[in-house]
Amino acid sequence: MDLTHVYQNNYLVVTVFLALGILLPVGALTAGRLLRPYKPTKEKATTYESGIEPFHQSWIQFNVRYYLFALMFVIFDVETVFLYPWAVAYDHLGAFALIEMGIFIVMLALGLLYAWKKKVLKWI
Amino acid sequence: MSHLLSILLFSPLAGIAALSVMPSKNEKALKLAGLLGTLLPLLLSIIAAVTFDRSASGIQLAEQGNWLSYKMDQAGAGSSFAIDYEVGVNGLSLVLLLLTAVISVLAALGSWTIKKDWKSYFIFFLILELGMLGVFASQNLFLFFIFFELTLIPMFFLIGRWGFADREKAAYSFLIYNGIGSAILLIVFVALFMRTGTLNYGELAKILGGHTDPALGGTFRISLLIALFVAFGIKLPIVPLHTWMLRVHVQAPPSVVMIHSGILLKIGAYGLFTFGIGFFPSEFKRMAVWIAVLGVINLLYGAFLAIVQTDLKKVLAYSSVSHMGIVLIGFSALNEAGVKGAVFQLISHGLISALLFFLIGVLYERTGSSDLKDYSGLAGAMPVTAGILLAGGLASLGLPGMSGFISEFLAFLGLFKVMPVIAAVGALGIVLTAVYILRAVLSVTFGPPKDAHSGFYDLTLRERVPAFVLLALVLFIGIYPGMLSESLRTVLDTILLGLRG
Amino acid sequence: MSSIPLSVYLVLALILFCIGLFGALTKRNAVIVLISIELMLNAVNINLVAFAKYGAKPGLTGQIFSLFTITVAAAEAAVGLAILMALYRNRKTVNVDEMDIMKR
Amino acid sequence: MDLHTLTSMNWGIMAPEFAILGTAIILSLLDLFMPRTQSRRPLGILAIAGIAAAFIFLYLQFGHEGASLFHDMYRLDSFSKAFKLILLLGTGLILILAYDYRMNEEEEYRGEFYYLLLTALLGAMFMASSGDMITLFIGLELLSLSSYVMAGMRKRKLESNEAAFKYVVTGGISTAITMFGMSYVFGLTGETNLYAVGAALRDTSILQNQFLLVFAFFITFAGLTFKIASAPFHMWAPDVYQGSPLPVTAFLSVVSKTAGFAIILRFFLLCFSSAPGIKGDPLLLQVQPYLAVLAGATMIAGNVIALRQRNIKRLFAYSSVAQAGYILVPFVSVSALLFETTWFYLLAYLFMNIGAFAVIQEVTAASGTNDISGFAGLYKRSPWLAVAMTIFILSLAGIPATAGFAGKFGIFMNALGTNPGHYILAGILMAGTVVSYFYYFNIIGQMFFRSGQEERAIQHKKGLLFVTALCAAATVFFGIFPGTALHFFYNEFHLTDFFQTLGQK
Amino acid sequence: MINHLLSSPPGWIHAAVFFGLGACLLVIVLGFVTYAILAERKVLGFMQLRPGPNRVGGRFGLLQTVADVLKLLLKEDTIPKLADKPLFILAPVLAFAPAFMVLAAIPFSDHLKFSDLSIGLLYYIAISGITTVGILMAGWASNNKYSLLGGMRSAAQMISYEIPLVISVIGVILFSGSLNLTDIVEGQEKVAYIFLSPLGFIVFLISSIAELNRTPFDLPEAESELVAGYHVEYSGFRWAFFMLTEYVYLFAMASLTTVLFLGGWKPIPFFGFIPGIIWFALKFSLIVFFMIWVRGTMPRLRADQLMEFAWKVLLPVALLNIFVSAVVKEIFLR
Repeated sequence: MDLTHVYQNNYLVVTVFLALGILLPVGALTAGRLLRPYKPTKEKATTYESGIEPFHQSWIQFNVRYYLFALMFVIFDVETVFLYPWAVAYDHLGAFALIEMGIFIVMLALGLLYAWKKKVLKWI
Repeated sequence: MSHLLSILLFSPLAGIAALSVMPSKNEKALKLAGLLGTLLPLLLSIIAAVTFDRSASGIQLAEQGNWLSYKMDQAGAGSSFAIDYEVGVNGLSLVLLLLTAVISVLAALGSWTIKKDWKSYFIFFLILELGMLGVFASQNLFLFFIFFELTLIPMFFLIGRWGFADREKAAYSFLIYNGIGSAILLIVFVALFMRTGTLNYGELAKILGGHTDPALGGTFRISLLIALFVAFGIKLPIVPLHTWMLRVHVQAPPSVVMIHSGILLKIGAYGLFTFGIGFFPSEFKRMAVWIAVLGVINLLYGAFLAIVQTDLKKVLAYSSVSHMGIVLIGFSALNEAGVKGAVFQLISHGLISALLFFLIGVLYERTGSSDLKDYSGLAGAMPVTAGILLAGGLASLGLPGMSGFISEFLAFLGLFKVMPVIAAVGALGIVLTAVYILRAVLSVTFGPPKDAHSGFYDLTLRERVPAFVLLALVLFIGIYPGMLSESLRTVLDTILLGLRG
Repeated sequence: MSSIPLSVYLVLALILFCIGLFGALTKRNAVIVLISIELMLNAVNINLVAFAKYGAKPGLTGQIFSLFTITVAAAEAAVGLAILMALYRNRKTVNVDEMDIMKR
Repeated sequence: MDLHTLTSMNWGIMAPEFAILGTAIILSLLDLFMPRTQSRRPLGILAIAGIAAAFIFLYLQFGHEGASLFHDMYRLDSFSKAFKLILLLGTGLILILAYDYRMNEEEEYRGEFYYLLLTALLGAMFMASSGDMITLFIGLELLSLSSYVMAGMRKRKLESNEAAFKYVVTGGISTAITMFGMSYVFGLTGETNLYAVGAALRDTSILQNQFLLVFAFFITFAGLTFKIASAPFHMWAPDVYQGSPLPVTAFLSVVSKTAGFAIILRFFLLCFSSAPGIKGDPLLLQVQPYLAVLAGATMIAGNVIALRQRNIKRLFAYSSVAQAGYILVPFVSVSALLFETTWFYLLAYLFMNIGAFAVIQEVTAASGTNDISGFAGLYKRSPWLAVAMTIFILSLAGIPATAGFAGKFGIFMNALGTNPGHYILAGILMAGTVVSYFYYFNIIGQMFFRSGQEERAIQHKKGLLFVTALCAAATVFFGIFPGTALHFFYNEFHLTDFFQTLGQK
Repeated sequence: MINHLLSSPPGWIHAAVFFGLGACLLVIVLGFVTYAILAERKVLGFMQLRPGPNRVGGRFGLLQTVADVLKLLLKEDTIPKLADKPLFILAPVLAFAPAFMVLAAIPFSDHLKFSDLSIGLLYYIAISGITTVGILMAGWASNNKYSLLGGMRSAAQMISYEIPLVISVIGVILFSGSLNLTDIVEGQEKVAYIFLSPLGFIVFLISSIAELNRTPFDLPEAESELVAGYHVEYSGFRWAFFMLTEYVYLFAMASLTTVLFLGGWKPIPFFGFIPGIIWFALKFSLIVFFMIWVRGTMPRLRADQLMEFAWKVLLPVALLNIFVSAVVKEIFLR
């Protein structure tokens, strides 16, 4: 089973890359720990706020806009899930699929238009 | 095929239609319209009675029409479950129809005492009459059930809206108890329908009498019969299930109680007779002893409690319980005399209790009370009323020459033949009946007259009509029972045939 | 590195599903509840994809089905979060236990 | 598939759906481009027009023989037509309710409400006419997602927020459960087409996975019961019903529920009709006792808890839970009368429940409270409204001469028509009905026996009045002549095509 | 060689070989980063008429970056007291690992590639998304207002630009009919997709710059507003990893652009004698140079312009591009 092997090897490569991607920071930081000085003072451990004393809690409530963009992202990103297979299989599907996708994208565009008109896309 | 019966059945609709377009403030006209609305069915039922052939057996004035059908099998030709519109009368139901029509008219006259919302009162009243007529006229379980339930709703409103102080509670307990009853009834009906494929009385009796189908085995039958017994037992009422009825008797307006006690209670007995004995004669026979015991308990329990009541309405309420015991006793005898007695008791009690409650309505209007103490010595101020009350009481306790006597006599006669011991115990009830009736009636009519009574006027003309008509009917049946028994004969024959076979 | 049997995927999905269900039913933080629901839906996806590969009739259907599930899950999360935001504005809490005004 | 296939397909069979979809899109665009301050109510009329158009298309399809698109992914069969009739009718009436509903400060979102309602309807219609798990699921979710948003429509009202959130969470959980079950059904058969699934389950090789199959059945069923708000997933109903705007409540309790029954019937009857159970008997027969317990529990829970409710919407929530229990009974017993009786009951339920909600809307708007005491003295304030409400309540309680009774009678026939009959279930049904008298008649008592503080006559809104009158008339008509509806059903819907795959026509 | 390796049954030896090769790539990438930073500084200096780094390591400051790295290695590492320590430590790793992982999918020439994933493009997009989490985590864990805001902005920006980025490549997928990056390159045998889908290319390029957080889209690190964005509190080598991530992504993105639009290792007609890897390197360098060039010339956008540009301009254009591509395909590739 040639294809199976390619398949498995591919992911073996991915795993190896993941391991390397983790190993490098870990290794470098461990090396750094051995090399760098360590002289903690109280001032060093304070939160940086352009030199003045930190005030208030900094884990604060975000502007709601961030959520809205996150929601928009989720929706549009998931819609691309349909676009990719469609694009890949386009050769086999033909014009019919194009019209279908046209409908789909018009729907998406309607969604975008909706968000636009509802001022979701406005930043601050 | 003439449509006489259907026209009779739905004739109250004419009154309803007329009432609903009338202005709601015009008291006189509304009352008159209500009365006329009840007169129409009476007229038609008299015509029906005239055309009725007493000698012929079976269903007369029958009508049939397609109503709805469920196809069991989509392909088309397969079997279907059809529910037809089937009405018709036999001797018993004709008499009960007449009774309904008569008492309705008289109760409408009795409704003159109603103080508010006459329009909706009479509409509900006529719906109630429609339901009662339908119950007796239908020849189909589905139709029976619809009309049976149809009586429930107007009664609920009539009690809850126009009753006395504790009316809402009475209305709810009426509703719930009867709701349970009809719920059980529905299960029985549907079960029968699904097993036999028909809802027609006659066909059902035939199929159930056949004893061939294993699907209709003994357990099935006996459980259905018990279910029927409970369902109609609530309506009748049989002793542990009677509490709602007391509330209704006490709280409902007297004119409504006339109907309730005069007819609605009879529906229970009618059902038990037509379905219980009619469909399951042999099972009924097996249960006869228990039914007799229950009947005696009803009789004695009602009588004992009636003795100690101080409220006239309660006395009469318990007397109704007691008298329904006699119906049960008659049925349990399962011989000609017994069943005949029971059926006679239905009619006679219908008339008597309607009469007595009409009088209570009159008295309540004068005195604003129904306590026996407040009445004492009424004979001075209202001699006619007192006289009729006495007569009614005597009829109720079974004085010979009045309708009560015949029915009680026949019922006990029947029971003595089959279960002498139980009958002997039950006979005690008759004595007790005399005690409570006389105690109540005498304390109303005689005794030291009260000053407050001096201003009272006796029965007006409008009040005299119901009182005298009812009393006359009571006397008529008492003196000439053959009139009644003749029309009942074929029905009884059929039933007794079923019992033997 | 032999191929992994179907049952392993199914068990994994079942475990994931149960964790999600547990979380959705017991957690107080509304966001975590929503995340738990996503977890349950992802368990479904694992099932579908595993069945598509090793099931009765290997094919693409299961994967396509899972695409739809993913989409719907996303839409559901979006709606859920949007509603949660509206709720937070009025109630100032995301604690599920405190959402009880209709019980009082 | 090329352009030729595209044009050769009979898209006309989807005409009702297209009408709804088109209206929804037009509405959303109009709503977007209308000035903020302008009233959105004309959109409501447009939405009603859209539904009317869909209705006409549906009516034209009545003569049409069964057809399908994409290998039964979309089916035009009698079943779908019958259910779509109810769905369209219900949504049309609810739109009229919505048109007269006052949202106060949320008036600006009214436009959204209209087209969300239409998309929800679209989802429901797809649920009714799909023969494939994927499209069933998509329809289900389209309905659910739109309903979630609609429930939270009054976004400045905490009640509405909470209702929507609870709805989302419970809905999400149940979706996940349904899907989990469906994934097993898919896995065991390798098919998503319900007919293919049914055929695959007929295979004896499935026997080695019978426990998995039973598991799949139960878990899918449990998930789908959410939509119809039956036990064990009924807990959301009271809160959501209470918190949602009234037309949404009506929608949830009628249209959404009808769609839920459509999907349950379609999915389970097609998939599992021939599936073997554990050792011997067919699965559908084996699970009957458990389903009966569910149905019984639903009836008991709905009716008993409803007794304690003072809030009218909550009361109707529990009442509709109980009603769901009633409608489940035919599904439990699977007798030959299953379809017509379920359909008839749903039709009756449509009229009586929407009518009741119309009255509730009128009364709560006039009295400003959702408490039952708002009904006190209604007879004095508006006799006809009280009479109409009485009719609806009598029908819900199953009193004869109303459509509710005829429906319930059919359900009884189902329960007792099989051999052996489900006597216990019928008993519970009856007991539940009697218990329901308490709370139903309590409302009647309030209307007729009590007197409220307010004595002024209620100002009627025309639309509401129309809905009330229509529903009352229909309730009575189908109560007295149930035969007409049944006749119509038998004439127009030959359910023989339900169990057949349909070619692309 | 790799092709042979890929098609033989997997085992531990394979793992070891891959590990070795991966390590080689890592070294190359690190080398690239070292000199890309230098190049950037040099080019920018050149554009601004100044020499740029020129002292350390010979004539052109060749060892400047090496010295910087060493300095960072030796710098004290502080973690704020109020920070969420585990997340603070985890964040750089989470940001870096995906950056390196995406390289596994990219074919540098027809022989020089690591994996031959059939969904290579999807893989790239999916894995690269994880970095956002790392950045968000860094911003959150620091418990600092600047970093939190920077992290949030960064995340918002990255997800916003991911949409046009993802949609703009649909044209390419349409032409090639595959998500495999090798197949995509093979599909450009005759003509590079940049010519077939110029619209897609432009959207892609702009989005990729934004994805890389580079000027003019470097708002998350806007010094004037947010000090240093999400990594305010990071110092020493932890900070270095964020920088490393950015430049590794530069490498990856430039490679991806080359593969998707510029025809990868495919030569320009008549220049087929030059090896593919050289072509790849040339095209790749062009992209990198372009990125640096942009940085030297364009001013930074305002925050609101930035977000609205993604949604209101790029996304519609990207959606349009799908149809344009489909039409182009119907006309030219049928």
